[in-house]
Amino acid sequence: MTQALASALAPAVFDPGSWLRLDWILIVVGAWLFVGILGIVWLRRFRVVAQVLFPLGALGGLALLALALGAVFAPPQVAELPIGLPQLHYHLRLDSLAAYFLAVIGVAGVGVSAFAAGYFRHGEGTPPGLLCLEYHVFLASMTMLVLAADAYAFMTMWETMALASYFLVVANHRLPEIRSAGYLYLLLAHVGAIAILLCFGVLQANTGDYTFANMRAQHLAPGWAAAAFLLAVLGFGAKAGIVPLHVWLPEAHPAAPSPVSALMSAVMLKTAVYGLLRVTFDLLHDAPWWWGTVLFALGIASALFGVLFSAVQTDMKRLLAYSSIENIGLLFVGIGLAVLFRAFGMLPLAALALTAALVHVVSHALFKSLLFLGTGCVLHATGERNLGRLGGLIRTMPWVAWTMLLGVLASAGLPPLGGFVAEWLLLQGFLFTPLLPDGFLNMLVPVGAAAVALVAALAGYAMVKFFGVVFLGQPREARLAKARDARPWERAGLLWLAAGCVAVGLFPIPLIEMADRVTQPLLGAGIAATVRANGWLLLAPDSVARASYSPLLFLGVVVAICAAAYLAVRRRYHGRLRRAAPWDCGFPAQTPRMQDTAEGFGQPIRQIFEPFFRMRRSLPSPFDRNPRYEVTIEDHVWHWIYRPVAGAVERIARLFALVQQGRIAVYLLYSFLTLIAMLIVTKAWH
Amino acid sequence: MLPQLINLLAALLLLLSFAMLSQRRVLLLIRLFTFQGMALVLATVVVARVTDQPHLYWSALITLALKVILIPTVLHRLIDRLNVKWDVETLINIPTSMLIGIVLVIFAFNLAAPISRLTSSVAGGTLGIALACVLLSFMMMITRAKAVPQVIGFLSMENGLFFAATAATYGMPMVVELGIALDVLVGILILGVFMFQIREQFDSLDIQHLEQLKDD
Amino acid sequence: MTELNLLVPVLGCPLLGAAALGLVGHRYGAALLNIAFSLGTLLAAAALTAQIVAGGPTFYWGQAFFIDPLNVFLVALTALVGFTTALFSRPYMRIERDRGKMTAPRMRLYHSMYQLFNFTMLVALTTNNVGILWVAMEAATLATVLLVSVYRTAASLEAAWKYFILCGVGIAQALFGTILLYLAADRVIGPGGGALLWTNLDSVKGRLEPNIMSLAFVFLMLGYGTKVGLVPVHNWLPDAHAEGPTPISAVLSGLLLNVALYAVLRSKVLADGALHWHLAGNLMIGFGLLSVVAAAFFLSRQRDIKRMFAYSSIEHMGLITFAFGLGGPVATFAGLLHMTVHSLVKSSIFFAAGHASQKAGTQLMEQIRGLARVSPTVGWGLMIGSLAILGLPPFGVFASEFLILTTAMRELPWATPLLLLALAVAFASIFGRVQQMVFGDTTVQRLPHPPALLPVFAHLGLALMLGLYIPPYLDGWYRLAAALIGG
Amino acid sequence: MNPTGTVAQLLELLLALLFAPLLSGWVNQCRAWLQNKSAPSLLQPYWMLDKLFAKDVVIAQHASPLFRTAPYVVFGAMTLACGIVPTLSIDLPLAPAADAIALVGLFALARVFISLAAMDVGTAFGTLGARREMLVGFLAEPALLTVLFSASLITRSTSLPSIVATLGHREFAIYPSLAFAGVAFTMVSLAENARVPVDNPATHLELTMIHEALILEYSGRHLALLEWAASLKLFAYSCIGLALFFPWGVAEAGAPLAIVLAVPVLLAKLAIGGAALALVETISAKMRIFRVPEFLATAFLLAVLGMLVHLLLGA
Repeated sequence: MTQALASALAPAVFDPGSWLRLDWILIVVGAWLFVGILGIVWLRRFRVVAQVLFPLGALGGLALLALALGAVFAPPQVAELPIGLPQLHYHLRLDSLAAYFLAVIGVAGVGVSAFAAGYFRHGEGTPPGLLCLEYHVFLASMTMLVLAADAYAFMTMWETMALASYFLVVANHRLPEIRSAGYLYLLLAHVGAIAILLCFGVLQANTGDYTFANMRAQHLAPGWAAAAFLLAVLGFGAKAGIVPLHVWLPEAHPAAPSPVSALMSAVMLKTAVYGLLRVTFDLLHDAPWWWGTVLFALGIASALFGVLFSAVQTDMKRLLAYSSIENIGLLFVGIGLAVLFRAFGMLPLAALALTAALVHVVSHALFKSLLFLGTGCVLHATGERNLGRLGGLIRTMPWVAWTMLLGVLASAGLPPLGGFVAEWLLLQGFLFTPLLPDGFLNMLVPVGAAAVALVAALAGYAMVKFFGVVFLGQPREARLAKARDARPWERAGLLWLAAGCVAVGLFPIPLIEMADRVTQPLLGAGIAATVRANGWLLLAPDSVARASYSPLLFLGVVVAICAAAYLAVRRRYHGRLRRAAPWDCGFPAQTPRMQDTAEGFGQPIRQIFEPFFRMRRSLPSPFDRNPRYEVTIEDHVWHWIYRPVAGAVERIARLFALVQQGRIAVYLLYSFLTLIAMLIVTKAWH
Repeated sequence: MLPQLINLLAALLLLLSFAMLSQRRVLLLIRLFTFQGMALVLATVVVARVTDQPHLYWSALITLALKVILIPTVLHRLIDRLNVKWDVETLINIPTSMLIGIVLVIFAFNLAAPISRLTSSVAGGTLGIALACVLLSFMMMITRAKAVPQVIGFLSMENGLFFAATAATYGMPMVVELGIALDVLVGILILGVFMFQIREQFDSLDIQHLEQLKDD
Repeated sequence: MTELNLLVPVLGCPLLGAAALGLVGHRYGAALLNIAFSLGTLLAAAALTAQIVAGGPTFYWGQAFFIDPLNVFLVALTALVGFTTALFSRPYMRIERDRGKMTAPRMRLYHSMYQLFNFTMLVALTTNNVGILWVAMEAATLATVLLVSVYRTAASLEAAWKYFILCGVGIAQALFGTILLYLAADRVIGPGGGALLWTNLDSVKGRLEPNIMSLAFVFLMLGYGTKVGLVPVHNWLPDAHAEGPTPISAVLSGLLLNVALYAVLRSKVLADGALHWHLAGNLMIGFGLLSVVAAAFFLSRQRDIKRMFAYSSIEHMGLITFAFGLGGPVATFAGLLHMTVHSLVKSSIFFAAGHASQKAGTQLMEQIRGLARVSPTVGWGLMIGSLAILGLPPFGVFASEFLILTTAMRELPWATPLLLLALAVAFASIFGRVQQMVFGDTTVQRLPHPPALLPVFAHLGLALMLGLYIPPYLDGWYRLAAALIGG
Repeated sequence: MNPTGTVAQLLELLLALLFAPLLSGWVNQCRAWLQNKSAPSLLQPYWMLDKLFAKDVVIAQHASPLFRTAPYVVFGAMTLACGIVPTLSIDLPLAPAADAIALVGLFALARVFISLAAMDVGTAFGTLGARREMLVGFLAEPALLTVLFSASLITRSTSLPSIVATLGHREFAIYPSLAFAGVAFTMVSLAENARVPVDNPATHLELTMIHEALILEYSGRHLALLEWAASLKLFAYSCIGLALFFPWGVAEAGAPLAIVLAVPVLLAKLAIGGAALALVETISAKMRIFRVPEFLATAFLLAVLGMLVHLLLGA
């Protein structure tokens, strides 16, 4: 053990000059844990925790980001920590896939930590120091999870991550609904974790050696490989919120404090994607094409489901949570396509699809955390999560509003922002599907393309509703007029993430270079070479004649035309402007209550996609004194899957309870019958 | 002729077990139990004679003290003090339990057959009988609804075990014998204490009262 | 032997303690005395362990007692938990006494029986004679019966009565098994009394008569299995745990079950040696699975906190039995590890639960609320303990479950869905209730005496360490023990 | 980037900016004729724009900067759209900036901004209009994308110039998939350009209006820009239609003369297209707003069908 320690830390201990990048990352993790412990030390010193510890955490994120960016382009590094099981110390491996996701953790971590420094307020359930501990343990466990190179370390970190996030979710545990949300979350997380554990049980193939290296070396029989894959989909899907395992997500995200929801949505869901990639592309070999269709179908279903529900939500955070389900769905679609293409040996196309997924990972991490943080500001400024009571905040909270606008545009998948690049690449991937040798598939997949297009458009709908109802129009409540804008630290976080969204949108090529470093080892192919060949200005995965997109040119031209128009109008005519009451077809009485509500905005979706929802409407009768219209929307999954399962367990348990019915004679009878049965069995066996 | 004597005693034990299974009255039950104890003592002595192992005499002595003298007196004392002389209603009616008992005996013999064939002891066949006694007293414990008969069933099960120990294996080593005897003794005392506690708690020894703890 | 006989203090301390406390156990200082004797036992056990680790398996008093890696770590564990439980029981029983649930004579009984109970378990672990093993197990039952009924309530009497009768009958079956074992060994070793010595049996296990041995194992399995609390012969367990004083529930769950399982393991070794087919392993797998699944479903309907955790003990014992049934180095290692962490974590849970129910004045879970607000230590102790027992890392329970499940996935794929289901149900039921008890707004009041939380967190700390880092010598033990069990 | 390309690009932009109002004027005139009304002058849209530019801007007190930016963004987006659709030449320096998918994204961008601007003032009609616009959008957008997709599947490319080039060079083979796509595209462009039967640009009838409700609060130069942008949108859609279904007479790379030749061809095609549009508007009746989703869903399904037909027949 001592020499293991030496081998692990010798360079780190003796000569800082020769520290590996991995060692530095471990130091960042250690620093996070230390900050967390300081939080326990200053359990209730609110100011210290907020103004010192969280900024330190942000610094850690920055360091992690820098290290990871370097590591993506570096050869893999390994290390072994002298903890874990006796024969199985923690194996760590920093390869480009891990580094890529570390970068995601880092970039989101910086923004969220900086924001959190300004966010947490006095007297919200758990003491601030404890929150600080849980928060940094959460960050550290995600980092270690991505680094883990053996099943035990992976599972430990996986569950630690779930646990830390659970405690963060129930930070304000005095509200029963928050408790139940946390309960549901941890339950599903744990079930998923057991599935993943069994998946590793298959992968280690009776060798008793749980390192990923060994799993890579095993070549499983098709049946076992399929079992491993399906278990992985079940386990990671439960964490990622794939339909029908998504039910915890819209409960837990709103329950958590906003920085936590941001981290969960932006990063934690991605760790599930990471795990799926790791198992599907790295640990398992030659995946058959139907694995791809499984992922593809799940992805399409989740994307449609998520976007439809997010379009009809009336709670800010629930809306965003469902939109996360949608984005995860798109990621799964990309991964599924990659598996399909690889199964048919079209490696460049597989690389294209996987690159699309990877780019989307980053952009979603950026804009979704931005949006969640923004809702956090709104929540604190107004104490209101219900869209129906918000409005007009762009005037009182310009910082939040304008940064959020960028996030909204990115999330709606509009050029020239981050979300669009990923969708564009994904659709490019679809365009090549006719080359698939399987007739059925190349009929099926384009329909998927249409579905993706529909999802993108609906996302736009949901986002316009979100931004328009919250920030535009007139305040629907009087007290919104004195809402306070974000504090300095919060602004820093928001700006960082907004800048990220813009950067990813305008300069996708460096990102694609990074993704290339990931796809090369996984697939043996990448698209960076061709992209590079087509010049820095154009993003063209194949050839310019085939498809190209240049965000810079795009933005440049639009801005130029706007500027030209502006100047021209000013010069040719004038710039006079008067303010007056809104005209509105000349209706005299204008009250904020005349604006369209969130429910109203969702109405067309509810009407068109009625069968997707489980709606309970109560319509007013013409004779009501004060008529009320009410509609509650639930998803069918509860009533189709979860309620029946719970009922079945309940029933079985009742049957079991009959066994323990208190009569000593009966207990003796059990023992007697057991004895007889065992004797008979033994006799029969002979 | 001594081995035949052992077999005879074994048969007697089995007979007594049946009798106890079919017996209703507590007093008679105790008496039968005493007889069983005596039969056990005799068997031990005979085995001791056959295989002249002196320590078996000690074990016979202990058995006599415990099973024939001490325990019956304690039980008599108990039922006098707690006046539980009345009849025992069994959960299964007598003929049925007898039938089941017969089946059990056949089963036990069947199980023990291969073993008794290859054991070298004077009375290999006795193992089957001992097993049968154990199973029968188990039956009895299941079918009785009152505390005292259940305890008697428990004790007669121990008789069966002792018989197995002596007849089939010439008795366990002395230490173990002593230890077992000690346990039985303590057990009996604790039982006595219990009976009184239960009695003062529920003012009856009906086990029906002891059915409150359950999963509903 | 040349080196001093450390078994004398190990067995002597608790015996002396039983005698002494039998005299003065009702005094207020008696709790300290109790702690002192347990500490003595612990120190002696530690020294003994060191000796064995250094010198390897050893006989004491001729061949009467035998210590090998398998039982030495159980001895150490027993001494440790015995000590911490004594620490815990001081404030706990004091509060009980203030509340009039305990009287002076009962305190005396409690203390001396507590020591006697430790003594019997240590004897059962250290003896080399399977007959004495049986005697000690029976004695352990008798010692705890009176402790279970110490409150003299109707419920406690009923529980104790069931405990007495069911375990008595069960253990009687074990005696029959022992006799058969003797019969089989007698024919190989011949008269001269050595036929019940484990070491001799072990050396000749290959030549024991298969017919007799299979029969013997069935009886031993049922007999000792009853005390392990395997479904369907578990019925005494929840009652006894729920109605006795909490320290007793802790040692029952944390220690007695382990000792019974130890007896089963010893018999398994002989059976495996004698039979050339997998009777023992299969029976244990069957019992194990049944216990895990059934216990999980029993759990889901409990309302009494101690009863619920009693069922959780059944579940974990089932899991351990399942692991030993699987056999093989990994699973056996995992089984031993699980024995250790389960007894640590479960006893710590009982400590926390005991204080919690004292605070709330009831064991009904729906009336225990918001512990985290009034007494964070008890609340978080309960929460962390439950999470640990539910197999969440970085606690040791997770480590062993990890190994067991991954092994089972390849050895016994059909069993894993059952395990998955059971673990999920157990998690849902336990965690759902614990969360309600720990979080939310509170109903509980303060205690007259400060609760003893050192034991809770000491145990959890150890379990945490075992999840992150198993010391090499401990690892060495486990491997040797696993090798003995035939992993 | 060669000179002819640049020239072509500038020419095309200029052409779009100049002739877009003329096109809408032409459509109105034809419609008037078809409805036996006395038609407004062909240049009416220009005078209208000039008048609006000259007027003062009046906006609501609480209108945010977003409200004032939106018209420029929409105008810019539409101009770019016109700039990247190859109408005169397939050698356009700007074309690589955005392919078919990005083009749809461009329209979406404009739609989102105008809807947000409409919600900004917070009047009943504004929000109502925004909702309806998005409702139209989220069905029309995928339909349009799918139409372009089936073209891309034929030409193995999403870049508009190469689509036009490939389609333009084929001998007159009939693409059944393009037939479906054509119908779908027509329905989509009717909806997108706020034409009967989906919307009626000529009324302010609040129950039915979509586009007018959006720009209700605008005045002066903002309104002018939006009107201009609307006509640009019509122009762009017509050009897309022409490029996909009648891609003839578009100049090759580096052929200056061809460009000169291409201009009258384009104008002719546009004139015919405008007349056809007017005809459609005249003979069809405005449908209820609740029917619009069905209308657009039909378009979407037709487009998907077209794609499937292509894959099925390989044509």
